[in-house]
Amino acid sequence: MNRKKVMTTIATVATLGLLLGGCANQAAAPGASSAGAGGGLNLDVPVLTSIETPKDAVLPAGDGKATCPSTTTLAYIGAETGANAQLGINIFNGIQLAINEHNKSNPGCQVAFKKFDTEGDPTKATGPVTQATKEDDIIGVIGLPFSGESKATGNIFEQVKLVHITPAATNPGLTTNGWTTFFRGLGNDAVQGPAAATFMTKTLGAKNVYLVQDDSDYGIGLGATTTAALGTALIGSDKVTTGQKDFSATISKIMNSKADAVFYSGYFAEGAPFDQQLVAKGFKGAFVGPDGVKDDQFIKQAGDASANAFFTCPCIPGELIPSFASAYSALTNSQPGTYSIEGYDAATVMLAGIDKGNQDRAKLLDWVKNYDASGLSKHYKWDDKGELQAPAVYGYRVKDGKIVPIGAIG
Amino acid sequence: MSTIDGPTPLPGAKASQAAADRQASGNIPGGSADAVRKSGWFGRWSEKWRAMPRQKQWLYLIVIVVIAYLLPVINPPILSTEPGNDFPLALFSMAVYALAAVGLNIVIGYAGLLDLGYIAFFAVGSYTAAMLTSPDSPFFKIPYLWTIPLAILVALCVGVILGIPTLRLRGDYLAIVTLGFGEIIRILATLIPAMKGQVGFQNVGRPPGMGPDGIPIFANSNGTPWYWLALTILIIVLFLAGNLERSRVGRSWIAIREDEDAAETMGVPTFKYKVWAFAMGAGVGGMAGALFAGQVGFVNNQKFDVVTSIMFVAAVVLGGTGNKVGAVLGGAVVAYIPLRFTAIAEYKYLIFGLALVVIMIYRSQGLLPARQRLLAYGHIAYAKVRRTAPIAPAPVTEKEA
Amino acid sequence: MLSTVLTALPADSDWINFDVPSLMQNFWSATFDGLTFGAIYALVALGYTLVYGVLNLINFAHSEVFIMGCYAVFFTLSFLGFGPSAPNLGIGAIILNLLLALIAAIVASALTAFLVERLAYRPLRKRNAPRLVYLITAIGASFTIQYLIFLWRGPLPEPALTMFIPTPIFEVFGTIIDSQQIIIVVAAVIMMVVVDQFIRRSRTGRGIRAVAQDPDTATLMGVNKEKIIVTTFIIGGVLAGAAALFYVMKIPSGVQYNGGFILGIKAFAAAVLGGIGNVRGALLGGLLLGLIGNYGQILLGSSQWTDVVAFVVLVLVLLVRPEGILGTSLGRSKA
Amino acid sequence: MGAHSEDVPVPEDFSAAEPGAVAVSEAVAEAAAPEREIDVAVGDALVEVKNLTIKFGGLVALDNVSFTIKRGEILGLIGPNGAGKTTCFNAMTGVYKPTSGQVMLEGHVLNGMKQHKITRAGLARTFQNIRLFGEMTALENVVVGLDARNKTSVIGALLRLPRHIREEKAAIERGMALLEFVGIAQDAGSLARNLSYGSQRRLEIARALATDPKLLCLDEPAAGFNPAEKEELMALIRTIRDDGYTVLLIEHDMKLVMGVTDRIVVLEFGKKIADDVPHVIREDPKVISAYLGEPEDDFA
Repeated sequence: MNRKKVMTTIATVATLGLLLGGCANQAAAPGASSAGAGGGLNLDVPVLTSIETPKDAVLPAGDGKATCPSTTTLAYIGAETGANAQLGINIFNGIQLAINEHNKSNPGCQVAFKKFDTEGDPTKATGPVTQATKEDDIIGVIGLPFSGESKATGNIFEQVKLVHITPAATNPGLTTNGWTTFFRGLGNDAVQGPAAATFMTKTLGAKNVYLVQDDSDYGIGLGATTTAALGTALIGSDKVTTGQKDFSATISKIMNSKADAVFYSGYFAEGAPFDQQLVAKGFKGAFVGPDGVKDDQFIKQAGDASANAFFTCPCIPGELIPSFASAYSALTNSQPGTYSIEGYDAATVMLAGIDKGNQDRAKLLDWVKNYDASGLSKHYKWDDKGELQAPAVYGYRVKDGKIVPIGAIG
Repeated sequence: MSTIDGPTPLPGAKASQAAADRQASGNIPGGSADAVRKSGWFGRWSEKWRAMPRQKQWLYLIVIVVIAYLLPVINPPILSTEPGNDFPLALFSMAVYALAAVGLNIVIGYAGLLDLGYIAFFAVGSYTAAMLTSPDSPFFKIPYLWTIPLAILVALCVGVILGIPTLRLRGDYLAIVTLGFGEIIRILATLIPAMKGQVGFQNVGRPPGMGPDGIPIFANSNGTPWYWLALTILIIVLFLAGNLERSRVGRSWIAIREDEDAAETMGVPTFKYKVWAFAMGAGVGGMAGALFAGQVGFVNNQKFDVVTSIMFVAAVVLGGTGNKVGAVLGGAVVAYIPLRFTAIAEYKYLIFGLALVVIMIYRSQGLLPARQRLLAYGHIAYAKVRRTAPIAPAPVTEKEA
Repeated sequence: MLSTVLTALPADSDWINFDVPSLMQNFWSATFDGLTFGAIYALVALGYTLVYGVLNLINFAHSEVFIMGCYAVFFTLSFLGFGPSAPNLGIGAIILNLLLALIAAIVASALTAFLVERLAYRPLRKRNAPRLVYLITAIGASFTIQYLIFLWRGPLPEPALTMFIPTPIFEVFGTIIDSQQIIIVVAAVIMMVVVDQFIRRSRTGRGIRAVAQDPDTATLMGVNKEKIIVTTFIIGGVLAGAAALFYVMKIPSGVQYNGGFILGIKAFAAAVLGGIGNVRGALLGGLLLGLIGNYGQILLGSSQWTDVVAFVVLVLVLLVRPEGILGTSLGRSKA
Repeated sequence: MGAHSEDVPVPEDFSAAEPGAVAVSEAVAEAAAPEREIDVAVGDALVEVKNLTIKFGGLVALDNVSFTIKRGEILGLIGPNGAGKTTCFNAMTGVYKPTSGQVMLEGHVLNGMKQHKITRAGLARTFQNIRLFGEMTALENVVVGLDARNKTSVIGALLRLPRHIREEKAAIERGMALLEFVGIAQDAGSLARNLSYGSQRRLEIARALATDPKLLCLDEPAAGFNPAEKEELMALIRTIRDDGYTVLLIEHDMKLVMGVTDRIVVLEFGKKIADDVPHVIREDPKVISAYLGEPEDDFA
């Protein structure tokens, strides 16, 4: 039996050798250099190195003279664990930073911060949200990050008139429920989809775009607005499942379709292995993903394949705001992630309200409703449905293993 | 090969060996010493219970039920899931899990059919409620409370439809096929546009009634009325399950679980009763699903995954396979642990996993291993036996072993 | 309910349609991809089948045995300097490194399998627990391992690392077959053949078959049942370790705390499809499941169909052949 | 392997009561199955086995076997190991499908019927390797058999409709009567798996009787019994017959078979080689040669 095992091992090694021999003779890895690889595509989009922050941006520190009861509490409700925990962590770190800065400079107003875990699961969200609404000290909430859970719980906030600003949920339908307590701190998918389409066809010069969407609320919604905006540039589409790891069938369809760009409407958990397998099969075009894909994790998990990736995001590159980036990394030992600054800004809006004496739910809700000032990332003024009036979409790309901004794209 | 190897009749050498063992252990077949040794303090407790006069049993039961109803009001400090989770809502979750576990107990505990796709029926119930009450659905609408019986009916039919082809399989083959069907139902919810995948249905209906503050009594944030509704349904279902248990139907199920071939030979239409077990379980699961959909107020395809399905099985076995009260306990515990330990959110599933292993190793029969009673008037007969046979050393009848 | 949904549907009822041209166009690439993934399923399926054979137990924790192998591959290769970029090494060095990773994976998986058996199953055997209880401890063990990894490594997958860039080897029917596909399929099949022969011919293999057939008699005939059970778990672990290497090779970002769960279920389905308890059945079932899933998703136009098609086929097969395709059990297979 | 008669306080009672057993048991059977028509037409054919052939693959397990079982008799089915006794038995009770041939009960063909329907048609059996429902009490085991004649529906049980209540009460009464009849009434409340070996065998008979069969098939009911217990069993079987049941007995123990049966069918290699009353069978050279080499000193 031992002899047999040894023989098999030898056979396996021999086979491996034979096959790897073939690969070593090949030229450099496909996708290792993104420039010009896509035949006619303009993949070498210049990188943005700094953005202008609004001069009059409101900061959490305020004037340092605020007073408030020590029970005043803001809460984050959203994923702390579960598959999409990273997004939640990015957000509540941003909030924590804002509250820390506020409390440090306002000895008379120490705002407490509470976190409730929903795992990002709509069915698990009612418990924590109800609990938060029952705690009278909580006068404002940042959350919930995902569209599904926001949809499931919006009416609970509405019942008790508790204001909440979502720093990440982008489904356009959320603001059509007649909720008066829901505010969205970023542009929705109806803005992002067309921006992404224009980016692909104009900036990148893609002629044939293949669209792949996942089965999430987010992916489907964004997929629809992008499809509509792409028009004839769309040559095919496919759907994948949350949690899927093997994309070979989808990839063979893409390869046969001769697409020069792929838009993936979903999250990085599937987007990263998808791009990695796509490039491993020899795809030379561009991979474009929305904010759900834009994450450092994407680069980690897609490896070198991520060199062909571009992102669109209604989020502002927080890392380009030096004061924010350094304070954030001092707090968390990591760079700001997607939606960190949105969390920070949303908290700032509420902290500013508290500082101005709006220290119960009704007043704070009123404050947010009538808010009209710039945050670190953008100008915050909501319409009567709770949508931002002037959202911006930024483009990003992967360069030297990092996600870097390439400027506003719509 | 049946999945549940009930203690088989003892043939040949094993029989005499077992008989010798029994002699060695004091020659009290199924005697009290035996039982206590096997089931620890729970066993002693359940023995005391059996020994109680019926009036006293009722008294205790009423006290327990009243306490159960008062739980959300009392909100006992250590038990409470707050501040991480609203306690009445947590209780509601526990009641729904308990209800599902009681339903699954009919399938697994009574009939011995390992169903790993029970979530499918839960999902069917949820979707029935959602699609007939949510404004997002293109169907005709009916009041929410009507969807509960309808959910039972629809789930029951789905149970029969799925049961007829699959119940010809035995044991672990049945397990994987039901697991597959559970997945298929979930994926179909994604694929069929009318079921709206992850987009789901918002504003699922609720029972009527407005509070003084203009907020509906059955608002999805108001756990207490939901919990009372679920608890009431749970108690009714327990009664009905008890009726089934102590009847021809229950006996047929247990006979199938113990030895399917022998049951068939004794004139039990095994296939028919297996389908019935499947359908009954499905009906209860569908009802649990409809309740769940009503409270959450939002139904999409995310919750109905394999993991939840396996949680239900865990609830049944944890509580004590075949014991409906055990299933209630198991279901409540399985729902409770992750909700209770949200403060240490990262550890909750680890605690859950370890608890399953440890409990199963040290209490293989589950938390409440009491045996089901299968005769409506059995106590009369057994009492007669006790009277007429005083020679036997305290024959402990109809008790667990 | 389905039919009510279907008939009551508004205009968008074309959710199911058969895209035959697409299947024709992608048939061969779907075949080769399906075989590649099917080979991985098969290796994992063997672990289920062997344990089922001797213990009649669905070892739900086998998916965690597999994922521990994946982590071992990841750590070994990271330690050896592999990263997101393709390694700048000669063939010999790459082979050596992959072999080291393979050994590490095999050790990690086998050790996990051993520990699961020792800590979760053996105490139950001593207590003569009913079989359902094994299933629940298996699930408990699975959860425990998953969340231990979760606490240790966090919720996210480990960064990808590239073992080598797959290169086209030859072309069949206009479809390129690359080195990765060949390595995985060939190595997996060789391993399965070795295991098959091992079970059929070696002394331990005979012991395994004897225990599978009749544990009591086997014990009477002098077979050490406990030892055989441990050996079986370890063999399953070894194969899962090998599968882990190939899986990470194919899906570099698949190393995640819960990454084994779904694959485990598919592998178990493969084992049942082929005939659980049957070694050759596991191979056949794995490859078939890979193929069916791939054909199905292309034919029906979205990968969301993969599992639906796979499970429907499984059910249909079981209805015709309740014991699976090669339905004889491990114990009864010919020597 | 001897049974432990000290586990079973019953046999003593039973043997003591033996002279009067018939008289008592008639009343007992009356209680057990009151609706039952006492068959008066003793002697006409109850079961006819016609040209029964069973093949497993290439192996012919049963080759063109025919015999009849007359109403009110105890028919012994004997033969050396592997002669096809149990195969024949299984074909009659619907476990195997015959390759060709028929089994008829009172003129109705049983072939192809589901097992539980065959039972309800009036053919009940016990198992050679006891197959009781281990987690049920003795009484519950018997009531499962009685349920073959009950008609409560699932809805009826769920809502405790009157019929359910009536049937439940009757079942308890009849079940206890049957347990008394086989002599294990004291153990009514014990789990079947905790019963002594002898009591388990008796319980099997009671459970089969509970289905109110026209023909009771006993598959080696005395296996593992000591001579005293065999005596008691023979008495019990006779009592059952005297009570108006027809009995088919597969048995290895020649003494028991010769002592209790009215007629014997002998199988060898799947073929019937003899069919006659016991004392003729005893002298039949074919039967003797079939059994040669088998150390059955009772027989020689």
